[in-house]
Amino acid sequence: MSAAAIRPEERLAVAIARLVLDPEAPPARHVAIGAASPIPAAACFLVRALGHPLRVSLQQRRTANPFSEGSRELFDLAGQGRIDLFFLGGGQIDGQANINLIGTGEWPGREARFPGSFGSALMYFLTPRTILFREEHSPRVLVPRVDIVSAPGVSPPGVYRRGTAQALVTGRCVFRFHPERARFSLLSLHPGETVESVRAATGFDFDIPAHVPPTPEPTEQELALLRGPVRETMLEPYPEFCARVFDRKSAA
Amino acid sequence: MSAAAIRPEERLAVAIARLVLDPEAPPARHVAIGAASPIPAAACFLVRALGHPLRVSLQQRRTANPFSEGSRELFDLAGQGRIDLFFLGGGQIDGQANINLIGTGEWPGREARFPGSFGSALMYFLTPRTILFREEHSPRVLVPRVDIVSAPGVSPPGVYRRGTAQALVTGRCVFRFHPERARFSLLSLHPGETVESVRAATGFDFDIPAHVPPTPEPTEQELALLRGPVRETMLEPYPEFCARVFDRKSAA
Amino acid sequence: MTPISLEALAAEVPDGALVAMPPDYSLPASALARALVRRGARGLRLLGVPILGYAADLLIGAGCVAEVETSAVTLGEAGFAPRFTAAVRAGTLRLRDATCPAIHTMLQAAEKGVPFMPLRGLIGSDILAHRPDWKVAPNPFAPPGAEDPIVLLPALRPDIAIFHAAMADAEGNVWVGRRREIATAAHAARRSLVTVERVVAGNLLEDERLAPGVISALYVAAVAVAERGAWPCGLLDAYAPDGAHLAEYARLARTEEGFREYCARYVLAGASAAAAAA
Amino acid sequence: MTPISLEALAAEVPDGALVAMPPDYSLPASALARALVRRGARGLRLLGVPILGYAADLLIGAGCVAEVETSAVTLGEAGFAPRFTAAVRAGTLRLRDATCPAIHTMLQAAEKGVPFMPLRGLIGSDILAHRPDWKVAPNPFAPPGAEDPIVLLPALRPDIAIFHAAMADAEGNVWVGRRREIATAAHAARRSLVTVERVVAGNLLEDERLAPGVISALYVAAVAVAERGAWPCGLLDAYAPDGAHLAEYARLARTEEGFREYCARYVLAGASAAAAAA
Repeated sequence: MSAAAIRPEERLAVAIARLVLDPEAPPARHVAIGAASPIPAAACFLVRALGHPLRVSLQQRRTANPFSEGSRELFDLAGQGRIDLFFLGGGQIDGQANINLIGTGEWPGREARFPGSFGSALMYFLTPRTILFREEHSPRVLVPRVDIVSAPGVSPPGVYRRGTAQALVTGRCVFRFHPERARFSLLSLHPGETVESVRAATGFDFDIPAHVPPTPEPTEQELALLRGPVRETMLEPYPEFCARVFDRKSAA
Repeated sequence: MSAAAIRPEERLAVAIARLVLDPEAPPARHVAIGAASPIPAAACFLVRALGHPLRVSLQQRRTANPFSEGSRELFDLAGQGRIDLFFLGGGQIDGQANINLIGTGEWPGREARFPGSFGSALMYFLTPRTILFREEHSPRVLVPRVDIVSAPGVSPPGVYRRGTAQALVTGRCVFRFHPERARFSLLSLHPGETVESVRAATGFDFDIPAHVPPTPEPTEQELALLRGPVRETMLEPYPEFCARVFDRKSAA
Repeated sequence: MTPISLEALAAEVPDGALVAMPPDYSLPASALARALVRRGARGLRLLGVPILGYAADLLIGAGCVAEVETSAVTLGEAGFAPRFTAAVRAGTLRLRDATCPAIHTMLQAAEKGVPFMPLRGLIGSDILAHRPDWKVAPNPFAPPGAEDPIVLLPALRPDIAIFHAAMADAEGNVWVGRRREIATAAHAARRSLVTVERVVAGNLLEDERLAPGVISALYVAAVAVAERGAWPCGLLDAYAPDGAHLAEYARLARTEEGFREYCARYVLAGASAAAAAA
Repeated sequence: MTPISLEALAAEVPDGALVAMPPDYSLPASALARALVRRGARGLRLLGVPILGYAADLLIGAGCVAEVETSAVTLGEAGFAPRFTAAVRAGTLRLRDATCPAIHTMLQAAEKGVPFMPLRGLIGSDILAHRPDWKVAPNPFAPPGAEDPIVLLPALRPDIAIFHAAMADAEGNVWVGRRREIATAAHAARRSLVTVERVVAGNLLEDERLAPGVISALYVAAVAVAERGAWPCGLLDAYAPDGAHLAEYARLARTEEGFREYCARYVLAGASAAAAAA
């Protein structure tokens, strides 16, 4: 296994872990992760495995979940300022970091209906940092303007808001978000991508620095941790992901 | 024991039980009772023993209490309209049914400080019926105007309120309360009392009907129930009261 | 409290009722939803606490539902909820989108008997734009001169809460464990109709270890025993979801015909079984 | 999370802190209150959740307290709280009277991170008249033309919540059983300092039976073991109150001298014991 090629999921987990550890961002002591987010979970467990103190709360586990007030505790924790970092995705994401989890076409998704907003319309406001994550990087997903706003990327002055997107991680690249101008800039390119290929796959306009580095490759240490302790931790909450990515099934 | 003289506490419990069963009052399906109210508790257990369906929730029992949301559940239940009847007392009670649980003299009780308002400032508003109960019937307690209003007896139109006092039961008599004119009227006199003796012991003015009957004596059945099943039910939550009134100690 | 039959419990849900129900990962009343399909319930208004799943998709597909208020409808690992998705695209469902903490807040307001509660977030979202029943007002506690608009949400009192609990006792208390949001829904609702795995002797509220996970009989109108009543979803640590069955449902329910086939096989079949048992 | 000593826990409460604490019938941190007297805490602002008892009276008598916000102070069966009563009459205590549900509401607002919450009742009470920090506003959801004034209460975030729990686990989770209002106080407070009867192995949140009564380590800053730490009050079903001792306290604390005698015998004596153990 150790000699195996780096899988895209491993690359993404490492890219996210580096964003979590970004020293310029507000400190992350506690991160909450949704049920459908194995790659962000792997990233956070990797941060922990690297020796950084980080509390990781997985939502929606039927048993042994970290909450004792049911599903409202996550939102109360965010309200209290006890969640530093959250992950959000979107059926559509636009260049101002607006996200759409509701649907396309006429309200409430007459063209294509997505499941719904979940808690995004609160979490995006009350969490100091949000990392947007969506593997599919196409003009269908990354649009000039979302059809429906589940949660806005920025808010006018006077509207209570503790934070915005820090970055958007996709299968092609990492964008950094700049709330002061409500625009993304290209931070790094995954292997095989160019500024042009990303531009062609992106429906929204974004800033391009003079030099765009490649997304750093996972180190040997990171890979070893991912395939060792992180995999073990992931096995129970994310069995299907582990089977697919780490070729490892739960004994249960 | 069965031939024993009727104790004042038994008389009061029976008088309260009859108020609980008053067919003119809104129906009482659920009554909540504070820790310091053994006589109202006995009255409510008597109503049950007489065959009427009545749920009796005793607050503040350290164990085996009926609540699973801690001490806020009582107030939430009242808010939901799930408590039909509550009992309140007062360091002072005045002729408009205002109650004072805070203290006398200057705010917040510079002359004599009582423990405090507890939940009265909500419960008195949200419970369809309140029975006021205070054994001491003296001009010190029943005053023309309370020094401090913990909870008002009536509220102006437009202020959300579901009910008021139904009656005031003391060691001397029963008063009925008339919210439309914010006054008490004398309903019945306990043995040994007269209109004059009650008037002399009462600091506030009240209405006196042409005929004031005696408070009905407990029946044989009521006494038998009080001294039998009611006593057994009371033993655990109110051991000291049972020892004093029923000459019965818990085995524990 | 004497348990009644599952079919009798379903009969306690009147057509048109506003019914609060939990999603698949919580305490889903799957068996009761199937009984509601069998009884031909109509015009139900479903409230997700705070989202919905299999049971709601089934009721929607069977034509029992007029309106849905929720923060999402999903089958989790099995993907989108097909009958819900189809109904939204067809425009045959009145849909009120919310966000999870807004539903918790509206139920907590009803639980406390207050007419409304505030909530942060939401401003600038199209969810808010489509909720004329929600208001935005200045925070009355903001420092002088500050704007600070905040959303005010009205109390939401469901007619009925339905859910599947691990156990009931002889008094009608039910044990839901750490799913406190379901306790809040039960407190907020006028009546709760509960299926349970089993009935135990004694009084759960007198056991200090179990009491914190109890919803008092005060809130419970009726109880029916439904073993594995959450199936094909899981229940706490009692049993895991039946992922294969949920995937089969998701596949079949992609079409009207497939959904009818599913119902014939797994829902209506229960009718004769239930009738035989009654 | 490694438990610290009781004296170290008391050192975590800075002078002047706003300290939320439970009353005698709940989860009173009696041992920690005695340790605070020994450490000579000053200027504490106590918040009753929702009332106060022995521990608060002790701290007031020992001069540790500048301000009290509560719905009552009482020793229950043992009668009025003598040092509180004396301090109010002497005017040496800043006192903010509240009503139980108002304290629950203000803590729930802080728990949810909203700036305020409404509450019914209170209008026409002198409690409201003496709370310039509370507001009355028209209910924004009232029917057009209706008055419907309603009280708005600001969120109240204690600096510290202190209480005595039945147990802690190796992670720092603590079990408080059905006393959910103490969980709310812990959620609302910036930090919780908890004494426990004992520390158990494993993780309480992984036991579905016990999890509903747990306050997560997320909220817990430090834990100290204090066997019979609620004494002379009782703790859930673990032990009953020591009525004789509370009566003795009530009798002695009627006077300054008697209170000093009580402290010498029952509070300060603990100092040498604690020092010897440290």
